[in-house]
Amino acid sequence: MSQTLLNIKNLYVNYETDEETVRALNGVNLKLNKGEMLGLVGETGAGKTTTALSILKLLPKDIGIITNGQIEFDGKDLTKLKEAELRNIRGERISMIFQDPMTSLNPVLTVGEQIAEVIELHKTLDKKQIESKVNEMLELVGIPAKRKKEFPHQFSGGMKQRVIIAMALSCDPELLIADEPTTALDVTIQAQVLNMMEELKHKLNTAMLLITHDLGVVAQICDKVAIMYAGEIIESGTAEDIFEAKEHHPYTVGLFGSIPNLIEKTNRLKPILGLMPDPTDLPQGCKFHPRCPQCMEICRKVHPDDRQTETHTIKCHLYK
Amino acid sequence: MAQPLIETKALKKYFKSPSGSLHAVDGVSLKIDKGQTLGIVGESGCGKSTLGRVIIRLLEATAGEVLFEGKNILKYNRNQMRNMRKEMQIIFQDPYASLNPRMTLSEIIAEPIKVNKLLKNRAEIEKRVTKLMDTVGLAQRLINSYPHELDGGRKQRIGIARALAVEPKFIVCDEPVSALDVSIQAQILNLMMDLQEEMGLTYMFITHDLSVVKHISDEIAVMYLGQCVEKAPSDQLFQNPLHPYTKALLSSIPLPSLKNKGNKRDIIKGEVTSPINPPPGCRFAPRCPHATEECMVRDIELIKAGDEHFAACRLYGRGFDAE
Amino acid sequence: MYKYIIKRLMMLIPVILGISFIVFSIISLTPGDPARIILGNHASEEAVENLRQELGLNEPFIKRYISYVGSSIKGDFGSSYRTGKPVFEDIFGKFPLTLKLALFSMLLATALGIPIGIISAVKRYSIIDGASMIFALLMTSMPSFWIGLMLILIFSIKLDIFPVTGVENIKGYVLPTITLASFSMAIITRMTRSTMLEVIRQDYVRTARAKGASTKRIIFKHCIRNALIPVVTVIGINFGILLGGTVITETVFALPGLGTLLVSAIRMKDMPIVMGAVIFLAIAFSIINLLVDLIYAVIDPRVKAQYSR
Amino acid sequence: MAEKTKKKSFYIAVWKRLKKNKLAMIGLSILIIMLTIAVFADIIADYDTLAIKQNINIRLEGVSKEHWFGTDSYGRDIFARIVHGSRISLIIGIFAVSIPLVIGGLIGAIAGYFGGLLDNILMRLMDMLLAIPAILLAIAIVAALGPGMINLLIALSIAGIPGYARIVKSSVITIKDLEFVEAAEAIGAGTTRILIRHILPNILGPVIVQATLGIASTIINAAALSFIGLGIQPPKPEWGSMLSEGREYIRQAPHLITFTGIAIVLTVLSLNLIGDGLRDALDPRLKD
Repeated sequence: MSQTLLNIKNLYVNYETDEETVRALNGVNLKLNKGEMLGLVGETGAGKTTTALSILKLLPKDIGIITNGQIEFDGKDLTKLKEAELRNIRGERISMIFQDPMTSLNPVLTVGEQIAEVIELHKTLDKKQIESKVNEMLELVGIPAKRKKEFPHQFSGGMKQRVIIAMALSCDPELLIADEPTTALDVTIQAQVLNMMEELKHKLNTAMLLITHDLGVVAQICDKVAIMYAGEIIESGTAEDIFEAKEHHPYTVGLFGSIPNLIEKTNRLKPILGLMPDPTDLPQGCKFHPRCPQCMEICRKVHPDDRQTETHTIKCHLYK
Repeated sequence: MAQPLIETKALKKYFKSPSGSLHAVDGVSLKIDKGQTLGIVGESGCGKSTLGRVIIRLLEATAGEVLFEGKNILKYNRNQMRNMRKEMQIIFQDPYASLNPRMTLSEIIAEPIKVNKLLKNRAEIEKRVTKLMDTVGLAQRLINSYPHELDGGRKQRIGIARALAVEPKFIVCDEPVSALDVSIQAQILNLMMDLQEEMGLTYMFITHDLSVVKHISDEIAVMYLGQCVEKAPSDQLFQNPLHPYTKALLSSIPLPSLKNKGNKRDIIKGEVTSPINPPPGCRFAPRCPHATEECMVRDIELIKAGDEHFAACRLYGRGFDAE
Repeated sequence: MYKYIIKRLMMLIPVILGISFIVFSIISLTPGDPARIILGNHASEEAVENLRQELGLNEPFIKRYISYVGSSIKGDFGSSYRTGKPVFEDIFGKFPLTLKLALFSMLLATALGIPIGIISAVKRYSIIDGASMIFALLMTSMPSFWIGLMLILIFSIKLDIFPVTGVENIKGYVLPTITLASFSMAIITRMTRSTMLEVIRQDYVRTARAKGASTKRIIFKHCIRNALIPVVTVIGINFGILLGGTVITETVFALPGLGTLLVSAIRMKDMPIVMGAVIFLAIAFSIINLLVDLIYAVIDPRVKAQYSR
Repeated sequence: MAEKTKKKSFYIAVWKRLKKNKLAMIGLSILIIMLTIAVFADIIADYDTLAIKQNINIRLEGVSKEHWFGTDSYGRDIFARIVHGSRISLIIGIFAVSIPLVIGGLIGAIAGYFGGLLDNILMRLMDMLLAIPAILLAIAIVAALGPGMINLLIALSIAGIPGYARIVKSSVITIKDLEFVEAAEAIGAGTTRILIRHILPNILGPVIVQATLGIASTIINAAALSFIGLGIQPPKPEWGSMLSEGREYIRQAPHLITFTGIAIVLTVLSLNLIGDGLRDALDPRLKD
């Protein structure tokens, strides 16, 4: 039986400013086992990045507030930890890769210095050992070690993302959170990076939370999938559950219907009508009901519960 | 054969840069028939957006011709060109940057009508704006909204309405759905296809997204470093890609299905080389698994490799067989 | 890099030529006859005419300018109409005081402005932040000469700590330096604070936090250098303001520097001195700007890469 | 049909945000008071009898009921002089900013929009002017032209041109590359229309901020020039020249410099507060 590494229970997060309160997460439940790759899928504003940032408590200071719920990592509730304790986890046990490789590296430090920093922070190694670890990490992601003396602006987007991955993996973390790691890259470069990540996963046995809007990326490398809408996980399961099972949340159906099919010729797409709800003013009942083609009376009033069958969970009144 | 609506002949656009001449578009010859959609696909820096802008003369070409209904519009003077603006329009990628933030929705849509003096009467203009909003699916209550009050999808609808306001025959669509979420993207794609059917529009659809381009295009041209490396009807290109770059591109797309999971994909190594003063020969040769010395000697033209299928690769057309 | 410095120094030549031409035309083409001013209202018409001849004032304007440029290239900036002393001597006699004053002020402004700006940004909305921002706002709103007068009133007249005028010892520099530095210090403080706040929001700072770095480490290792990049530009621009400001400050404290020399020369239409002083100040300003650009390259590797291209 | 959304002007939104900014509102109140004083100066204190007429019997008197701020070395009422001085300072501030703003703005817009050789020539010229610190340039010009209000205005205006040209140019360049300008070109809009209808409204905000802050620094510079004797000449009640006069009596009568100084500080401060507030209101992103 695989061991639970990360268990997010009923997580609520608000962004509170003077003018408004954005309800970003509304009861997120998410479980990730050791060594597993989970794809977290959703559109802009669904709350994917917020989920990731709450795990490491990197939410914008004083604005992003966890109002309820627990984030259990290896049995400990991260929401209760002090800043100093969290610092020991960040970078060492849980690492994070951000979306935009262009801005995620410090422009005035060499890439070698930036990789070395994370090792320095968490390992007691002497200078030489750190140097050789930096070399090793760069080679691991396919960059010649001699380039460590160069600055970020001398690297292409794909290469920068490799550096960031090297940085994230240099302390052998148990969990890697990757927020849209390939979205900013061209498709051939994306393929290179994805391949590399898959290989590394086999090599290092790191669990991974992959955040993306691209169902294709998820299909390629994830074992499990969770789909988010308006701050909730509306459907989750194994890759087979999501890509091959018959029963789905109507939003998932809409999401697949929106993607142009490369294999079969379709005349028109079947998109989801309407827009994402305003997160400062969410609808009653099921949050998807105003856009749902199968909306029932109950959907307008009652918030649906999860329906679980073995590995597959759907949050919808259609399934009881 | 009928005359194509738009045709380019050896079109070139070079930019000056501190380290030399940047060959953004380097000898592209294409044709688009009336009512058809030509998809232009390629990765960032391949010159696809520049090509679109050169064709409608938002940028001046360095060399070559652009024929609209058989006439070379690159020779047109200011006034003639101003008239041409009513025939060809453009829809932009960034729905935020492409709308003037200080103008309301109705002002933006009315602007082309006023600029081209299509209608004089204020009431008539307003009627036309209302009609255009209907056409692209914008609710009437939004008529006085500013762009920043609207979401990406609606902004893109404004962009489309603005382009349609002059009733053009040809529209360059420069990544019109790339900045949108997939569910909104689908709405906009459907709208664009409906409009094409109703109005007989001709599109040049520029994108980096292969699944989108396949969905909307009749014919597709693949670009790499300023050159068109392969051109074929949409289905043919996907079923039987010839150029090694096209093959690599297609196999790089992550498909949203588990069927190919675990299959080894052929992934090309390396990254796009510099477009500044490129050496002669096939631009893709430095990354190409099939490249020989011969590929680096001189530029390679598009060669007919099948019915309506063209590829700029030495492997085809001269007795070579693909693998 | 050396190539870049040489290129920049070469670019100084047209700038200096342009400036000299502008100043030359302003002074030559406006009413007022230097010969008449030198000799006074009672001198005879004949004497004035003779002097005009002697000074070459009857030549056409362009010819005069060209001959001025010609001789100044050879190092001869002419002699003062009034004293007859070579311009260079006059300027070199006065420049050290002005330069010292400007440098001391710049030092004071940066040494206080940058740390206060950083602290304000890090402790945003704290009492320290509020106080330093109000202080900075007041400093930008007070004319420097008035600050100088108030300082004299309080520290020289009432408390008798510093002299009202004179720079015989270092004490004499204290009040003029504060006076001159006040505006720049306020600007540098505000700029540092706002760029720091900008930098703190950057993605790479979030990356550093995700690595587990402490706030202190993030600020010192990741933020300050990046925040200084725009601040350095502001310091360069402020040096120009400081050089100009010396004219006013020297007047307030009655100090015999280049500024007072310039003002009196302008009043007397003493063309060679005015030309010399303005060109001197402009060269000083341009060289400081070049230095600023070089410091830029030290802080920002991207800029360095551009220079060595 | 659903009700149409009302057309809300962008500047109304800015004003709403500005209204929430307490400091800016304090600044605005001070400025309104100052402007009122300047407009009604003749009603508040008679120019000839109080501000100009000398009266040896009451020289250097301190604060009193008759003379709120005391009297100067010629026995003139300082309050009256400050009141009339506000007129001069504000007029110079406003004109010596609007004139270079228009000229510099035009130069900047042309250079920014057309680029190329024209841009090169214009901006090299501006660079030359910028190589001389503005106050020095103003000193040189005013000295050459001779003192006086008009000459001071000309000097400050010329000295201000290159700064505004630069600001406008850089804003035009950022806006010009945005796609909506390309869109305007694509629909066939001419250069003038693009500049006026599409570019100008988008750079107006930052330019207004710069102009507000510019008035503040111009008032200081004008006073500085008069202070060193190159601007407006006595007996005209100009703040800078009043301070220059007061300097000689700093030991006996410090009130000569305190009140006049406070008047300058308040005026300049109010403009700085409004400028800062406008900047935040125009770009709410900056605040958080």
